[in-house]
Amino acid sequence: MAVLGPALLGLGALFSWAIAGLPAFGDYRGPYGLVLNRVVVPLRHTTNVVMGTTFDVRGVDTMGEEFILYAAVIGVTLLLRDETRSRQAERRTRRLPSDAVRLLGVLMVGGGLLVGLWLMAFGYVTPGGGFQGGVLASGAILLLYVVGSHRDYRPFRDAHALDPLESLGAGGYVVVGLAALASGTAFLTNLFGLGTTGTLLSSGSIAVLNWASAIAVSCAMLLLFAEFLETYVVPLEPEDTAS
Amino acid sequence: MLLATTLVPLQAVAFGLVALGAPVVVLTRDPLRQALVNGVYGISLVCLFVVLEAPDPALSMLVVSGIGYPLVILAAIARVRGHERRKREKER
Amino acid sequence: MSYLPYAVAAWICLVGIAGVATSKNLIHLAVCLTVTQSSSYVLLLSVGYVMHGVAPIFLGTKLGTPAVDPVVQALALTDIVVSVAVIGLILALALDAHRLSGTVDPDSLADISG
Amino acid sequence: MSWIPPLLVAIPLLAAAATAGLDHLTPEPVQDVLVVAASATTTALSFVLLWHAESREVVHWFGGWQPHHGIALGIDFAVGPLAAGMCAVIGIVVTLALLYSLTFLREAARLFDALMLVALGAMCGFAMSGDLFNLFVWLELMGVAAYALTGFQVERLGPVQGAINFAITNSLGGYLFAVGIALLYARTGALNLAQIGASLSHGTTGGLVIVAMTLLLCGFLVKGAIVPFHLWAADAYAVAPAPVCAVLGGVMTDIGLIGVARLYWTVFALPFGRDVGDVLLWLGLVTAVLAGTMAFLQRHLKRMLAYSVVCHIGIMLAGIGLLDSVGLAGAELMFLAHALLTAGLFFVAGIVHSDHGLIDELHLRGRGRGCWMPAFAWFAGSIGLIGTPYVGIYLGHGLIDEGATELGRPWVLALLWLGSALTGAALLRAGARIFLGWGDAEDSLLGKAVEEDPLERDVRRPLLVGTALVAVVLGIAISVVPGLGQRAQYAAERFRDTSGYAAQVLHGRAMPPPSSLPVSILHTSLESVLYATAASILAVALALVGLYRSRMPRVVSTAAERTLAPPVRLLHSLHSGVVGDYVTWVAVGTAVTGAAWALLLR
Repeated sequence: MAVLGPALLGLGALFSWAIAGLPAFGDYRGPYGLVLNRVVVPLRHTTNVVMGTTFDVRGVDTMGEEFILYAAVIGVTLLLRDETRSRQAERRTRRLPSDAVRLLGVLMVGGGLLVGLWLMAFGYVTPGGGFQGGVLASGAILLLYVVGSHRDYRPFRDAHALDPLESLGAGGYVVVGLAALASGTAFLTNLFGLGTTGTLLSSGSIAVLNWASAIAVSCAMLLLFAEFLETYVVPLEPEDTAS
Repeated sequence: MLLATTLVPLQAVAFGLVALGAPVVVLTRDPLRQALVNGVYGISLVCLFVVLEAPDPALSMLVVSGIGYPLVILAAIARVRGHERRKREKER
Repeated sequence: MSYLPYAVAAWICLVGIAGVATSKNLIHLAVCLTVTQSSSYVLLLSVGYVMHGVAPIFLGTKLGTPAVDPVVQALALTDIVVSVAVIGLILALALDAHRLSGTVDPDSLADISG
Repeated sequence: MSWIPPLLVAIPLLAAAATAGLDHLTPEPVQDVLVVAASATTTALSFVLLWHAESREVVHWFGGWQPHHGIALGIDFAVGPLAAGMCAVIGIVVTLALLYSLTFLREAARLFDALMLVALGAMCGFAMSGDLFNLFVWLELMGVAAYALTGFQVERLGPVQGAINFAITNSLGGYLFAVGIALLYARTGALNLAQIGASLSHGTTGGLVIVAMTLLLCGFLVKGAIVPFHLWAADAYAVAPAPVCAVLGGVMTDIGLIGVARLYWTVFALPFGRDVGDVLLWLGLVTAVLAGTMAFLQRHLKRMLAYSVVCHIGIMLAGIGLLDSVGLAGAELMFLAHALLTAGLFFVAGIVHSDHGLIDELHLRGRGRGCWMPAFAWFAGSIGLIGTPYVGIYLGHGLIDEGATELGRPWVLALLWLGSALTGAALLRAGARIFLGWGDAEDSLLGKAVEEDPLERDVRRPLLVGTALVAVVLGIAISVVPGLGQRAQYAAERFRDTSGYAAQVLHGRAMPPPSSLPVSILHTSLESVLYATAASILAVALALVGLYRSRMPRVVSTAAERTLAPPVRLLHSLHSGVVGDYVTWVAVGTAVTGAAWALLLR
């Protein structure tokens, strides 16, 4: 397409015109962020204002976000259903890697899970949170498949165990919101005791929502990988990586 | 203060890395190589987020570009090649 | 320095669009799409940055110390999740296309499916 | 009553989670009931909400984060009669589509239903949200659901390819939107629409705001399939299952226009004036005429309907672009009628497809003889979409005419009516060929034959026909519902009251309740009646020409061939199906629109 170049030039001109009007880098004048930095910690007893924003002040955005991931996983399951069916027949069981590799793998699995759980747990105190922890944990669990034999991975492949759990996470988020609504306050109002700032027993519903999204994300990522990782051996074989 | 003054050049470097990384990712036409380059680009984004005092986005960018993208992309490449290999075998 | 960050973001966006428009492989195209989207995180975090500000996490640092904007960070988090969802879907579609037509080249796809 | 708005999102999403999570665990019938009940409840609640929103704006602050001193902390749903009405229509169409798919799509039904419900929740959230980034979240959510639904029939290449083009172009639009958000946030430090508008109302605007507006509105126009962002629509709607097409074409495309209107009247109305509207008006006119022509050149039924959707979206955008209450009210009423009629027509196309396994107008010639119910639904729907006086979209179209004449732009009327006449001609031609067996068996202008993909399904036909009839009849009746026109105009007034909205949202100052609205059928100007009649006659004439071109005197027909063939070939070639071209056109459209606004506004 010959018009692409001019179009991009035009866009570039527009962008530079906009940039000329932006405040200089590093001189953010708020008010939104500045106000939140001041009020969220005292009002919500969470030391991580970003998580306070994600799960409380702008909690409904995050609800939408969870469902974006949820819908994407459903969509991928829907789109790859023929793939999976056609593939059931010819699944090659792969040779097991050496013990050293497996030991290393197991260690990494343990480490990954640990860090993942830590990120989930302390998300609203220090950097981290449900999403980061969830992805990391799911990745760690997947290592089981890479290092272990095919069988270790089966429970994740046939998703009947994961689907309900994922739905529990995503639906749980909505339920927390509805609980607040039912108690006569606004949707997603922070209900539970706020606890003492800087500890795990702080921030009320934020903790609950954080765990809900952690569950949802972990399962979602596992299902996503499960759909894609039917026979994830091929690129490890030399004649492929060579091509 | 000291930290802040040392931060500015770091930020400049990080922005430069990202600015260089993007075209490299786009111009790498072979998907497998591109996946690797994209990982590096992701790491440069992580560094940028860190020096922009954004640990949470940095963490999620880290897990996404370290676990999320590679797994799906590599798996997709693997399957595409699997299809092609099986086609070749059928032809033989 | 004062406008470099925004210029970088704009540059990434244009490069990504060019990559998407000229891509000959759907997997490559999906990655280019994520590059395009990364421009929005860079821009968000840049506009929210406060010179000499600390991260908006008040464990140890006492309240009231100048910190960077937490809102843009929350938005960037959501944005990143969106990008994962979208790349997953597009790659799944690419696999279907390859299964049905034996190619991941958008042009020849268009010819085949008419 | 401020507890209703969140429910319109929460109920569908929760039901989606339940139905997908309880798959394999609960029996089919329970699941079906759950899904339809959730959708129906949402619809009913949105009618209740509409009732209350008539008197005063219903505002819900999530998490109880009320604004302080005009600074919004949380996210709000601010619902006026217009937004509530949109939710009601969305609910009706989705419920009908779910009923239709009860027998139409049994395979992987749970996942399908879950995605439909997610789309429903996302669309309602989008219609009600008062927060810029929250709009983006709902936009992406409905997109993600829609991409997968479009590619539902994974055993065919067509759907997969249509879904790919749909997903890539719309994601790109979303990312442009995100960049726009960042720019506007950098300028105002706010995400709440009312607050952004307030902070833009004083001080100079300049290039930043113009560019931000370009990116944001173009993001919505991609979703709204406005020329030149429309190319994905035909590919996607031609291949998606009929009930999905009904939802996408009936309501999800139009959603983009709600976004445009919302953004303009909350944020950009104060800093910029008319000129924003003129660009939108022109985009709408081009879209209406071009898409009408494209519709006339199709032989694939659903592709034809896709272009008819784009054409009517163009007319609605023109109505919004007039920037006055009459035009906006016209767009609302057109949305109501168009959503239901389009859904009905897509339903009929699905019935024909499952009856004969064909979707190509010429292949289907005469196959539909004797099935009167679908025939009736099809013709009624087509006439409703032309807007014959007091039928279907007529009232809305008439109001748009009024607005245009008030602004001294009478030529707008001719173009708009030409667009809907072309679309109507295409639909009538197809109906006459299929259900009456009229016309020639070949037509060179219509491009190459569609390769058919028969769908072998044991459908419960009465249910399908029933839903189609319900949709069409409701759509036809819109123009003669007593009092609807006046209420639409009042809703438009409220929607356009920027300062009132801001006062309500940021400071909780309620708007004055309306004086009681009359309950009578709105009468339109004489010239709309004339134009509408002319358009209907023109449509019939064009349809006959399309059917019997070969019987015209040879001189005329050959001359017509010679003159028409090159532009037609050009049009066909522009809609290439290559996603790279589509992306390029998105870039071109954004650049051009931005340039136009840059010249007009600075």
